[in-house]
Amino acid sequence: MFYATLEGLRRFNIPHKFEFLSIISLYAQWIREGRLKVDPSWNNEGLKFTVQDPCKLVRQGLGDRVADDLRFTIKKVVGEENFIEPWPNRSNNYCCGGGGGALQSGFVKNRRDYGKIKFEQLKRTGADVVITPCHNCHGQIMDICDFYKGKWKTTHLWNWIVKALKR
Amino acid sequence: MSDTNAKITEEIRAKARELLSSGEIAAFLGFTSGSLPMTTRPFVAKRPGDADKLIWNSFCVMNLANYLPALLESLEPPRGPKDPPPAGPLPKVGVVATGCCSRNIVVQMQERQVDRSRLVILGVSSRGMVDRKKVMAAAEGREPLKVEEGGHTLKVSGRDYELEIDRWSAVRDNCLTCAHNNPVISDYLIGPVSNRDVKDRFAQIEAIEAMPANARWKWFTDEIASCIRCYACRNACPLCYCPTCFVDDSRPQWVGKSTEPADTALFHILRAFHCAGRCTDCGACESACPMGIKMRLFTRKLSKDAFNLFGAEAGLDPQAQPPLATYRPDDPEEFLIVEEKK
Amino acid sequence: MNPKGSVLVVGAGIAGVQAALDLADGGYYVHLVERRPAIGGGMSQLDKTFPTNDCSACILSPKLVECGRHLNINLLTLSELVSIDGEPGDFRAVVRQHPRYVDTGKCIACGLCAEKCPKKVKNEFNMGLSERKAAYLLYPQAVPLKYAIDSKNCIWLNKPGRCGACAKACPAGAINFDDAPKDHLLEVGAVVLAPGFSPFDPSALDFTGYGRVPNVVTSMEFERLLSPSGPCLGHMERTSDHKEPKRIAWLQCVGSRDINKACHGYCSSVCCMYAIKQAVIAKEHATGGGLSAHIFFMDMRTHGKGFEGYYNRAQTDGVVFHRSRVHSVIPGKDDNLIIRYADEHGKAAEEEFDLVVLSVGLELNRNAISLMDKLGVGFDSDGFIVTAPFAPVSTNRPGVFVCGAASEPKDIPQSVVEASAAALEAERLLAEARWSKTKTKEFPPERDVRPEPPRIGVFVCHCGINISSVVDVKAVTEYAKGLPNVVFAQDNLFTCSQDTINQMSETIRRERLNRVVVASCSPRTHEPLFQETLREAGINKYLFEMANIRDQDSWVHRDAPKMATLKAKDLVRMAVAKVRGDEPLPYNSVPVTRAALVVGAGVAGMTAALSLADQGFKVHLVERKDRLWGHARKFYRTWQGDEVRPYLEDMSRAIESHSKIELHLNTTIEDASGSVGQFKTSLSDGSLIEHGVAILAIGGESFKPRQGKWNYLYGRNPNVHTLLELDKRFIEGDQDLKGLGQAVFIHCVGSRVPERPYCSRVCCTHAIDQALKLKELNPEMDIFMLYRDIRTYGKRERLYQEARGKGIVFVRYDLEHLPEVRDEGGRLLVRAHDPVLDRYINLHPDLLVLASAVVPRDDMGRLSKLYKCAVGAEGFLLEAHMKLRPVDFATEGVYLAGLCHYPKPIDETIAQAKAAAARAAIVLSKEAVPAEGVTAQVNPAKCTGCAVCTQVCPYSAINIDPATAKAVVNVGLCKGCGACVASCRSDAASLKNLGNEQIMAAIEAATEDVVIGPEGLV
Amino acid sequence: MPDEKRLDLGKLRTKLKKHIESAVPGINIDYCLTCGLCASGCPATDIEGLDPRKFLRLLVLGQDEEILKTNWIYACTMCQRCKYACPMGIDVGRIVYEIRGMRPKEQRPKNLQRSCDLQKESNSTGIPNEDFVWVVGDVLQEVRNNEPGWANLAAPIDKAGAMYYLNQNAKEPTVEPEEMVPLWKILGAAGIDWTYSSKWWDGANYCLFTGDAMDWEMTVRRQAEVVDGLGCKYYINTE
Amino acid sequence: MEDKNLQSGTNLAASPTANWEPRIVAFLCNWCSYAGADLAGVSRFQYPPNIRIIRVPCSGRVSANMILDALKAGADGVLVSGCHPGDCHYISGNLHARRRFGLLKNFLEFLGIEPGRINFSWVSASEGEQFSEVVKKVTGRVKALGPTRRLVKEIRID
Repeated sequence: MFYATLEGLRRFNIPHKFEFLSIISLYAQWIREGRLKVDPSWNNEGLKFTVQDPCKLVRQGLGDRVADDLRFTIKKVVGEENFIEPWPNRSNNYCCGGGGGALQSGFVKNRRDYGKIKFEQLKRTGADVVITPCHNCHGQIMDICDFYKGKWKTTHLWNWIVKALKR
Repeated sequence: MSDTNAKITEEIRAKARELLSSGEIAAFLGFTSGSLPMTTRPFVAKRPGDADKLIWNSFCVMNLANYLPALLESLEPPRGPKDPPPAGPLPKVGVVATGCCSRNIVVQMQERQVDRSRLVILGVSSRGMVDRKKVMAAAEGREPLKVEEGGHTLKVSGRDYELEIDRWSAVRDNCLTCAHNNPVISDYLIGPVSNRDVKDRFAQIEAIEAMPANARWKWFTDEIASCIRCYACRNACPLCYCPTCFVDDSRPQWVGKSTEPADTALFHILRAFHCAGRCTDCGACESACPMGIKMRLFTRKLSKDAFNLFGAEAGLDPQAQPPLATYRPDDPEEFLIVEEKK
Repeated sequence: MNPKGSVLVVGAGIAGVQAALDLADGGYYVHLVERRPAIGGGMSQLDKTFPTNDCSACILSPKLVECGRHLNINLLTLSELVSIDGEPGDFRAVVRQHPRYVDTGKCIACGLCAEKCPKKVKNEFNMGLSERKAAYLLYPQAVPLKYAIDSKNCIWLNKPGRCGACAKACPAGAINFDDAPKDHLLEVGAVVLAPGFSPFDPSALDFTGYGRVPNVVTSMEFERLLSPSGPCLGHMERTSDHKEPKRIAWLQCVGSRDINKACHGYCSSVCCMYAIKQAVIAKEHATGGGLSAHIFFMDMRTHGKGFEGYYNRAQTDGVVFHRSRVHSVIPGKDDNLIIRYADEHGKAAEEEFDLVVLSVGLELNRNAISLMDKLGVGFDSDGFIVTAPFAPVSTNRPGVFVCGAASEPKDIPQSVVEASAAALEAERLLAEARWSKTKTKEFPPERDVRPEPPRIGVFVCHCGINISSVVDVKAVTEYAKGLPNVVFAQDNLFTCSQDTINQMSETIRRERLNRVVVASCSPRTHEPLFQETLREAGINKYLFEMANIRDQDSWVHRDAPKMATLKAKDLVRMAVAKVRGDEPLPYNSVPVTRAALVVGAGVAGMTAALSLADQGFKVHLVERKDRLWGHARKFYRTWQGDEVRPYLEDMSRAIESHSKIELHLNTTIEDASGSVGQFKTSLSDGSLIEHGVAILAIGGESFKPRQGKWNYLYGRNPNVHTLLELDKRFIEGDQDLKGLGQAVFIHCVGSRVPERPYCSRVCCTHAIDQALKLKELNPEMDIFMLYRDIRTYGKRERLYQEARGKGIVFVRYDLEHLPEVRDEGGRLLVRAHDPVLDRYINLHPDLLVLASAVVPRDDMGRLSKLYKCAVGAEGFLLEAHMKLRPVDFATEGVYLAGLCHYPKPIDETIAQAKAAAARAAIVLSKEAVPAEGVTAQVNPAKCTGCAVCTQVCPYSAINIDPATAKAVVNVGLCKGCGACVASCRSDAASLKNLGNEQIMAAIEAATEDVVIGPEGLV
Repeated sequence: MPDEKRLDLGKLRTKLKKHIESAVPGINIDYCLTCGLCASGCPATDIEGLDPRKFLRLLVLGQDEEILKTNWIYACTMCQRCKYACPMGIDVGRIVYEIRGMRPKEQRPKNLQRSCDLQKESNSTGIPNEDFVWVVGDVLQEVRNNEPGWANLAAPIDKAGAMYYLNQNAKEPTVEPEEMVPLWKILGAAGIDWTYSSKWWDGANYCLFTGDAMDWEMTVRRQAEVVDGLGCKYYINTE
Repeated sequence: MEDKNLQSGTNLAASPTANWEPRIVAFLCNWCSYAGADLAGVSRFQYPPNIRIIRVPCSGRVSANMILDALKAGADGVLVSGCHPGDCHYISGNLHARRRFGLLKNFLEFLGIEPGRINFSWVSASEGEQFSEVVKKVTGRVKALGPTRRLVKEIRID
């Protein structure tokens, strides 16, 4: 969890010489720099994608800037026209209900009630794939997709980058 | 002379004589018999002795309120237009007043034409006055020489005929639909109180409203076609007291003098409109009209609308404001173009 | 130093315009500086205004036209203040006027430049929802009605030589590309700042969806969508697909009461009311199927006069009020919007709307911030100009005053009051220099035309091509020559231009004309201009009629030139027929007794008396009690924390020692008569006072809840006080308040209840200030406030936040869950209900304070009747116009201030008292006041004395003369409306120059050429 | 229906609120306007009968035991969406974190506390570090052999001096190791000089969610030491 | 002078309503409806050229005599327009007029005058387009009624 380390370093002012980054910012940076070449043409039959802005990364972490990097990367990977913006989004996004230890705390009914809104939100986009660049979101969104009989696949972002990778 | 009329006549005469002799009033305004059968004349008794000329029957069709302002003024000492009003109490006048007549006095009070403190009003509740023209019609044109009133009948006798007709069938149209038989203000009450309740007072009007527009126009133009512009209706009406009536005015000349149809129509429309919310439906205009024009229906329509739209009835409360001199925030607006389409 | 008799007013919104008019009418020359090409400010962008639902243009334009034409107001549009120095009474200001690139002397606002201009630009007047051209008129009824060229976007001005379409199209040759900025050095005695507000830009608040999601608009944008002069001509369409919205949501407090992302902790005071107004007006605009209007709020703040009634009516009209703020607006299907909200019991619900309006708050006008540094005027942490305690319109710099939204967000009536108050402060400073800088117009002696036969002159206008492009002006002129009594007829290119005006004056003298008809545009805008021309030509200005052959003929019958020409001939014939009957009318005026009567010596009365006396006017101050101070005697401190008593002491000392103030204590008003300029009032001490104006400052009382539902054991338990009783203990420094363990306040005691359906405006702030005072004495004290809506409007919100911060707990109640108060063995038990947790709570206060209502004094009706003024529905005095004339009565010469108008705190009472004084000074500063020329007259011969006319006259200007029992007109009061003439059956009453003969003549002329078929009456 | 249990606020005792106000300066709980904005925006509204507004209200009205007892603090994921738009900027999530921390360990949700305890030893799934190293090696080998073009794919561990340090969520090596491969390929394709660490490699941090400040601090401090130890210039937090 | 018939009102030859143009007399109150008419002009809302506007200070100034005189003089239609209730510059002018017009319209229609001959509306100073709509509506209705016959004084046969 991005926020855990970011806030931890700050709150307990832990001395460290490294700079703490998110892989999402780096994806975008490397694609911009051309170090990472991706080509969306694989997605010829127009598979539709949407994204989950993880609270710990976006709202509590790096904010709208990293959300834009996330979108930049996805569009480069799956094709701009195949990306559908979920609402609300970026720093104002709904929490998926998996974070904060919810997946581990065992209150399954509460967690799924919590996730109902996230399910409606993602269903509204009508996307075939929901990209969840966070483990908790991945677990939760996959669960509510099954529970509420959604039709999308829940994946990380790296699978698609690899798919679009040009060596 | 039916016995109720006789009793009322007697009481009126006694009261008039008593008021005149005590000097409380300087003159008493009532009715006396007319020269022709079924007619009466307004009559001013100045001396106690004259009281015996006063009569009361079913033919007192004129509205005495019409003569009050002139009578009151005639008793005042003469003064020029610029002179200050005379000091001290002015001579008072006694008057007989039925339901509609008393309401007209109230209208005159509202319009400051008459000072209530100078009136002694003898209230008589009317049993409905008889329409001479209806009796003549019943007599199929044969001239009636004598008409006697029974309890509920009229004995009409002419040179070679005699017939008895039901009194109620000859009562004037306005009295048939009168909702205020008893006087609204009076100092003394004479005769029995009447309590004729009347259903659908505006039936006549609703009948005409139901006719198609062209038929209504034909009814209106036919009705006033015979008008000879003699203005008897205006002169009999207590509401018409303007020094120069709009008909006689030349600067501005709203209406032409001739009997040209448009001028006559305009005369009747404007005369009726000027009575809107003030007319008590006393029928004096129709009784006075030599040509038998039913112009009462015009004022009746306006009274119906004034009542339905603004809840206003003429001459019931001296403090009330005439409907066209006031307003309510929620007055109806159906007449607007926009409103009409709803 | 001798002060200069001129004032600089910065900003020409409603506040600036009102201040300018009051100053100019009060004897001072005004330089009115406005940044935009036309005056009117924010109010000109409004469609309707609360609480009267007046159309904003209808009530604002007359003031703007008067301001634009005023002899003593120098209107400097497209201008800004560059620098200012000097001291009060003697300032030197430099004002830079930016180029308009249009010669205002020549421009006749025909609009051809805009029509031909190719460059389309976002129209900022319509909040960017529509487009305008680089050559543009700010809005259709702009004053001055002159076009301007927007140098940022004009093609020629950016690349000279290119385009220039407007210059080619302009018939009057008014375009001037070489126009350059001009600097004006103005010597003024005082400065009034009225820069106004800018609406809050919600783009930073992403959760509102503004600028990210379609169909989310700000309230100002929605106002334009509603307005008939707006982008969709009043058809209320939504921005994305121009469909008519069926479900609209208003979100309150966007950019106000928000110290998080919006950084505006204050309340903007007006958003609740304008949201309700927009909802009500939108419902009126909705065609078939109606409109569902929802307002999401946290406190419904309808604290002004007539506001609570407006709120209640909106509820019965079906506007839905949700007491829940909304987190986010998210897009739904086909451009609709989804709003999820939790009702007060925590149940979440989702609703779809097709339009969301953000009720954005108010900030100081962004352009004014640089202005403030130049003037050295301080502004507070919220960015508003700082005013001094007990001096609501004074800034920290002497001689510089402020009014309107620049000092605190406020509504239009309060801005208008402060504008007049600022005018008063300037007048008080420059009293000796009154009329020193103003100009007056001189007219030649008038020729008596009555004996002459009518010699009518007709001037037909081309108005460039605006008329002549449709109407055959030459033919109309030719036709006019043939009309009876017409001795001169001529057509002109621009009859209203300066040279043609002079030429007309010449013609009137040469041709010895005694009646004039001008066939051109609307008399509403140009009649005064031509009437002055007649006076300059030496004939009475009322011998004049106009034929409107532009706005009501050529402009509206473009594709029927033949019929339009025929109509023009008819209109000229009608005007000639009417002017033939015109007679010269006197320029009536009423002499003014230079003294004022002020009724009531509370804060309002004392302030008004001092404000007038300091300008040298004699003041009679009448007080029914035996001492001064009135209601304020019982007050401890203002919400800003300044103790009231010292202020009252200074003021009463000033009053008692003032040479111009004659104090009448223990005195009441017995009777009053007369009208503006010559009132006569008899007092209970036998004296008879003659005065020109009267200010009613009768004050109000605090409601004592002795019985009924609002009793709460008041009067039966010693620990139950009203606010003022607690203030008394503060004033006396009562120490055992310190020992209190718990205190409970109950708000809205007797206010906002069926028998008193208004909000007393002051009690929320007063109660919270007292709670803070108690916390000052003992920080450990528990304090609970039981409230219905906390209405700490404007900057008072800071107190509410401070109170919460100190742990004071606020618990809402409503009429269904009234608090219950019981006495359990001497100890108070208060049972309340917390709506958030939906649980009952028990409180055991040692002190229970009731925030009781402010009620009108019972003898208000009697006093107002004496001066023919009206009392409103709730028992307070009824002003002439709730929005734009808040201190005047309908009856001229009588003004009002203080609690008798409506409950208000001390600073607003002071402002209103100074405003009333400023309005009164307009009359007092003149020898005589002009009265209406076109008045009614009665022909005694035809009058029956039936008095119908007296019942329909709204100004009691026609009465029955007891001596002659005939109607007589009081020319001083008659406004010439003609109600008496229409109601008079006997044609006794007539209206000068608009009598029945003239109307008949006009009708005759209008139908003269109609041929009646032979069938005649069928 | 209002529950009959009447709150007696004769003496308002708000011990818990004062404690939180001292623990978190500037939290200004009292500023709450009960406007309901947080409740409208919070997915945890109307779960366990509470929502952010009611939660704050319980604090302000001193209902401390009810707060300490409610499981709503585990329905709220501390996502701070309420703070994001609250007019008074009140951080309900931060308060929930404090309340979670005040729960004795044994009363905390078993699984959550266990993940934190394991995290404090090595990683949140508890697999031994050697297994992690082994799994990485094994999966790497398999890819090199079977996937054309990825013969020289690298997944360095403990490579001192690498430019980027990459943490790794414990779930993948434990349950679905092949999910680690895509990121290796991406880093490889981009020619990034990176490394895992064999110690404290787990990116998850359940100690934050238990509300236990000391555990949270310890786990982050360990990671910082590892990254500095390897001398990496950047610490990449994985997806 | 152009051919009188073509240029003026009733065209005798053709059937009464073919290309006959009705003449409508309009009484507009100065503060609201006259201003609304001006705004219609400024905003270029076109409307039929049949009305002849007479400016009166207030709709309260319009008496029954004036409306009847217009009909008598040969106007095919009459329009009286004033401020919306509550907007009246003279406070109650339109409120008194409202009662007078209500009674008069009912009475004339009772007597057979065709509905649509006399028309009343409230138009405010900012309702330019509404004013043009009112004029179009009135002109259309009067045109449908055909030339005025009732109450017109037919002495002037030219």
